[in-house]
Amino acid sequence: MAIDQVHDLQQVYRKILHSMSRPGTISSIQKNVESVDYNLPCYDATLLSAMTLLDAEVTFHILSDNQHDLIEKISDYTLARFAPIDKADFVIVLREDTEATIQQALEQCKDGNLIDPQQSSTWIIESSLLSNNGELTLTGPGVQHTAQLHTSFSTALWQARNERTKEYPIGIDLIFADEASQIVCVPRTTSVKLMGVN
Amino acid sequence: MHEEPVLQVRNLRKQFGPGCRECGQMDNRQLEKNYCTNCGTVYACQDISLDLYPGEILGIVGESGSGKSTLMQCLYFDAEVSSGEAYIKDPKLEGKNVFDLSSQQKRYIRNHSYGMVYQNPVHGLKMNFSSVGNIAEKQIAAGNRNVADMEATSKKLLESVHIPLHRMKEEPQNFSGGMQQRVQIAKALSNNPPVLFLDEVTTGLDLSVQANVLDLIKTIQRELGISMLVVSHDLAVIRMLADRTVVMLNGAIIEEGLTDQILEDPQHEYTQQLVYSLL
Amino acid sequence: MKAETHFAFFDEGSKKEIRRAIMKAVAIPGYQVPFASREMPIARGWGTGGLQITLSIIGKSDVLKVIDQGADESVNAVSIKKLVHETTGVELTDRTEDADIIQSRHRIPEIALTKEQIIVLQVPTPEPLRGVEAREYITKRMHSEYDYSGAWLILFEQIMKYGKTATAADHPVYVNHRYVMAPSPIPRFDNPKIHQSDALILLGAGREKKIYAVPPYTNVESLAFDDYPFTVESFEGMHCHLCSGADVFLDELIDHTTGETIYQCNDTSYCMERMNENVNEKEKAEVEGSYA
Amino acid sequence: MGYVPVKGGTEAIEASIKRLKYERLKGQEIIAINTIRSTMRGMVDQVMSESSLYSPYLAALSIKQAEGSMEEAVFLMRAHRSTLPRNYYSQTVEAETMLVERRISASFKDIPGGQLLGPTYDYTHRLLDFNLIEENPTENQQWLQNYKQELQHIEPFKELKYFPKVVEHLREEGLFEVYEADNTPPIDITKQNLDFPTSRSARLQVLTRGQTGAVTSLGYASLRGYGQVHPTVGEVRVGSVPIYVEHPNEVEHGAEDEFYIGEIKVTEVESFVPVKVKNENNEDELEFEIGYGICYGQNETKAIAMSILDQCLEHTNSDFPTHDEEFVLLHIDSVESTGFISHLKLPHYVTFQSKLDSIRQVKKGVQKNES
Amino acid sequence: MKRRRRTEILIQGDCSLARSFAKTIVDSYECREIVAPQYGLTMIKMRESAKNSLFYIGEVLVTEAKVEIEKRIGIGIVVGMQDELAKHLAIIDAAYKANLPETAGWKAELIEEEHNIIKQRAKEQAELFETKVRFETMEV
Amino acid sequence: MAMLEITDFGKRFTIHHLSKTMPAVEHINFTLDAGEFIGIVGKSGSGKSTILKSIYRTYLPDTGKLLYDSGRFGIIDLAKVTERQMLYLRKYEIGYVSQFLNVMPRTTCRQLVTNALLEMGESEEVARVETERALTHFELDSKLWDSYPNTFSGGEKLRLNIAMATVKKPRLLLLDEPTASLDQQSKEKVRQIIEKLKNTGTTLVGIFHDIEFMEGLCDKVFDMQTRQLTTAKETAVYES
Repeated sequence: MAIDQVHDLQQVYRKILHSMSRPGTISSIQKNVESVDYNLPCYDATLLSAMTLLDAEVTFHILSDNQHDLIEKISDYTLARFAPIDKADFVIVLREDTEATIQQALEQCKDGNLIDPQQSSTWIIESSLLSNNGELTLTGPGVQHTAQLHTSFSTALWQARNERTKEYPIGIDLIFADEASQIVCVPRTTSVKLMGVN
Repeated sequence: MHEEPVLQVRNLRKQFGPGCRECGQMDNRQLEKNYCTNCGTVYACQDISLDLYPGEILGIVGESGSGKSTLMQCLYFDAEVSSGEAYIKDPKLEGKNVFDLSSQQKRYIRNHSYGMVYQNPVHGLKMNFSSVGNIAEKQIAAGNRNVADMEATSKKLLESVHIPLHRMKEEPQNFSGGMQQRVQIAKALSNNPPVLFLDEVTTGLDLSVQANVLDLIKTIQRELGISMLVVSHDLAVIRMLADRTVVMLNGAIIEEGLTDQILEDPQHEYTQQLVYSLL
Repeated sequence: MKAETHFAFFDEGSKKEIRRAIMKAVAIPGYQVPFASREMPIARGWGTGGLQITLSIIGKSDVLKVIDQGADESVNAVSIKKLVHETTGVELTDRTEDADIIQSRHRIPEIALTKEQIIVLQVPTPEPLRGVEAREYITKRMHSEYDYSGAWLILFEQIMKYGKTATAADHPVYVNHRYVMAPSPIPRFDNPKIHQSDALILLGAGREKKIYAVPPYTNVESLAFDDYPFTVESFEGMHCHLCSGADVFLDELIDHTTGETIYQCNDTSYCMERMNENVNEKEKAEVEGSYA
Repeated sequence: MGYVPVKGGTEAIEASIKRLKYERLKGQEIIAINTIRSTMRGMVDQVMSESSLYSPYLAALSIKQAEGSMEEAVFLMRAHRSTLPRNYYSQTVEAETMLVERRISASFKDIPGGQLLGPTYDYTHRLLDFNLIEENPTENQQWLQNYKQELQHIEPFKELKYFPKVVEHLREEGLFEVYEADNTPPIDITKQNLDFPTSRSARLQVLTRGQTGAVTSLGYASLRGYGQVHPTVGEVRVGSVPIYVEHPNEVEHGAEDEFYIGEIKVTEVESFVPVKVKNENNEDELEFEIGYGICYGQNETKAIAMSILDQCLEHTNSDFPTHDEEFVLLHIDSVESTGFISHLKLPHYVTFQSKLDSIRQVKKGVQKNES
Repeated sequence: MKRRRRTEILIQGDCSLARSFAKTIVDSYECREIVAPQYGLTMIKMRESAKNSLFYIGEVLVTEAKVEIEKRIGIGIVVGMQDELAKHLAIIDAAYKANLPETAGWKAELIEEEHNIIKQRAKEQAELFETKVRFETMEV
Repeated sequence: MAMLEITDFGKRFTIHHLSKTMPAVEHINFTLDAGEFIGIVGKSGSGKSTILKSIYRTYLPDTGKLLYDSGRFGIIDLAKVTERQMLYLRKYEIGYVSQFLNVMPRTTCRQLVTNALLEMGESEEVARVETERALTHFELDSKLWDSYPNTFSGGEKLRLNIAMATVKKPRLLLLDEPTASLDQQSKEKVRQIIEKLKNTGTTLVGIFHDIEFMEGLCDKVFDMQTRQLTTAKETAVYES
């Protein structure tokens, strides 16, 4: 069964929107993943998120150097164009990507400007299993009190992220996806505190 | 004596135009005054460095075109510098070149740390809002959210600049130039800015009004300990207000010293001309 | 040839673009995200902003409620409902608690919205600083520099002139302590409902081509001075002549027979629910008549 | 049993829509889409131009559905546009590739390539043709046959002719400034808000999709004196231009690998306007500038008016509204102007109640203060 | 034959040509429909002659189709609502991309059609020239 | 050390538009102990004021040393102190009085004196009391206290000038021909005032146009012509 471009993507979008408006809230897109019959070197949730958000009007970047096939496929499916990291509207991080590569990309990606803060990159990041028992404490809009979160992002990467969101409204918005087809979002407004790190 | 400046300016440069082979070299520029005849680039500020200390009034004197107003605009972020640094005394901004800050942070500095009185009141006032509203606007910008408090401050300031209180709800567009200027000064002072910029503020005012305005500035400076940068082509104004004075010519500082020393023992040829023409 | 109308009217590309704009709006609460406002099958000024959001987010299992000025049966609300229904087949409802998505013009329902709901507000003029500065180029810069003294100044001037703030609907708010935002022309009465709301609030301005949002649990404060606190419309001592509801936003009507002023819930579905709590066959006809 | 929500609005709307259908059907005539398409070229062209969507077939359908109301027809097209994905952008269309069917110049009698009248109403006498009342297919068929016969003797050209532009000739003479090809990617006003000051590309896009009447009126106002542009029409050309599209993701891009997708008909105008310019010695000199106008289909008046407004907006002048870009560009769009004017028909009960409350509170406060 | 020239001929010429080409391919290969003929828009970028700059004149309705043959994706795009032609164009495009042997044989037919098109258009143009205003002085 | 030690001081003026450099004074040496009063005598144009103005930094010193024993900074060379240091000294340690009153035009006499105290950081109350005390002390009619000084007579202006300088209790007071344009009666008053100052321990350097005035006031006299420091008695001969 193929992905229903209309209804599957609408459902995935609503899950992403729900998670984006409630940082730390884990949503499952398991149901929609069942329709994915592409065999690509990325999580089904990653592909679905990309298909939900990308089209000919935007650009994307994939960190890995050896994923020409994936780049071509994503271009074909969504009509989005590949762009260098400092130009890309969407940045896709695969499980295989190293911390150093991600860190560098975090430093180079678009983070908008004060006049047009929306001209920033949105990240789709593959993570190990997401959970709400974690080392991160989230606060900010969309979080009623505080929320706990675990992702595979290291302390250094969170610090790099915090650095890019320091001068609000400039910043980047993150969507994490895992193997179990769960997604969770951390927009720029979220204050992310790491356990044991000030 | 260890004293920290409230505002430190280092190597500020401002040019209009791209520069060319003739004028691109900083040390060896072929300029007609501050203008490159080859490419038309104007070097409005050339390597300006100065310090403004707590509670002092620093005068900047020079003829029109000397770059003093451009310097002021750069410091107040009305114009972008071409290069250079400025540091302000604020624990949050320690070691940060304020020219490198974002527009949001610059606006914060303008609202909380700076006051500005423009030569033309049109630039400093909203002409179709009430005078009291104009003064309140600056206080609002600095975070005041109490109407009674702002109204009281505004009244006090309007009185001190001799605007009759029964006209405080009138729009400055109905006022004479001198009155507008006085409202503008009241506005600039309303948030007790640590640093106040005054650009030819008494130019075009009647002598008696001028005297009041100068007096007011001096009083405020003493009472509130505000540091001021006063730009004027009028040596009388500088003599009256400034503790120290720098002299600008063709975009560069050519001389600086205690104001009475600049006036009585000018060193540079140009300053001498300026002072002697006053006598 | 015959062309089938696409699900939810828009092509998928249009939806994606609007969806992306909504995401940015959520990530930057209160900031007006410019978007490529589509030409809609209803006229500019008739709710095209709200409609574009609704159509971009709605799914086949959603239940939709549309209200205009508080009423489910207002002709424009009906027209919008009809369009969405015809292009999606989604279920419609008048009951606020049954709806997944509520599109509204100028009101937030009386009963508290829930975590699972999204309210979409139609916005005619999204720029809260337009009264201070006519040029878009400048207002955009003011937002970027957190330069809101102008917005406050308008209130200050009103206090100077009238002795109190004289804003009506669309009283500006601070969102997440950063952006000043036009809450759309909801009455001041509804402003507090935006603060720390359980539901996601999306706002759309079609003609002005802006989308903005207030995520749940976000601080939203109505602009007001310490000594002139924000006040909502007062209906002190009045109640709905139908359901006797108080502490709600009331419409002022004139009794056709007596010529007296009477009050009635502006939120028609709220009023209906209350009356249903205490059914009375005889009154039913009367109620229907009064809304017609 | 409880209360049921009233359905007054729903029913009234349904009745109203039926009434509308009744108005369209009561004359018991049906017009075919193809009839509109082949006999109402002017209307079809105008709808395509104002809706900024080139599709004669859909334009004809919209005219039928709108009962000939241009405002409604454009509205339908614009709304339909929103249902379609835009997956491609064309390669730059260079107007020299136009296959011209009509071309005239008011500046020169004998232009290189010649004046080609093509089909035009310009020299028809505007007398109602009562023969059209009794038009019949057989006669029309006959006429067509005869006409073809008449043309039969004409030898085809050896190759297709493409015309040089009048302005190229004048540019060589130094009467017009020569501009290097400016390849700045254009702004797309359907994708982003109009930012003032606008870019030239945004201005041209707004003007070309402007309401024909609005563009013409403002152009006329400028010509009459509420503006400072008094042009001579350098060239009006009507014809078809080919459209090419690049492959979306092939790595090698050569012109030879593009897709040809078909052609569209446009009207293009260059107006010559004398302007004062400063020369190297800072002295005033007269030079010509060009006002540019273009629109879908054959609509010469709109294209000429656009060329005037283009020139007006290149020279901002606060004395004249026709030279004020916010004034011109924000008010000529058919859908925006008709929509916002008609929105005044919507109820504003809540906002009015809120205003009422506010004014009452102020009045109460004033009384308190006075007492 | 390169795509540009090929599509010019197939679209400007008689649509039966595209139909017959497509048929030969469909008959002998598996064609997977990636995108069924659908309507969409193409934004038209133009160069204006006053300042030589670029702008968008508006959109044109197109029909687009995509097919996959031998793992190669072919695209068909054509102005207007032409479902069948779009699909044929996509098949032919895929055939060329996959370098199917059939394509070699099409060249002659394409060139012949090209001649017809030019001849047809040149004739129409010559006819239009009847409306050309002649300023030549009459020789008496 | 002494309060002031002037070593080989010299000052030239360069007038650019005349392309001229003119020496004003050269090789000046003298010392002044705390509590002493030195009078400087010399013809007009001999450079008496130049020395005073250079000490006060109104003129930029060229050569030599002007060592001053500052309460705040220790021993420093007034020729080399920074502008900010000089401003500090002017505010707290060194006073300067000339015949001219250079003040803000729209400030009352009382306020002017008060301001001087406020600038030093005195409280408003202290400033108020001290001001009234000083004005009384320098015999300014209380009727004048709240009027603008531009209406004052020469003597009144001078006494206000002195009041403004001395209210700050300077360690060193420079008097630059303060009595130059006063009538005899006013001069007498000023003389009494200076005597009072001297008696309260203020260290003074003064230039007076008329030599008799200095008699009995100065501890030492510096003669510009001989560049010699002599006792006051010996100076009486000079100038007559």
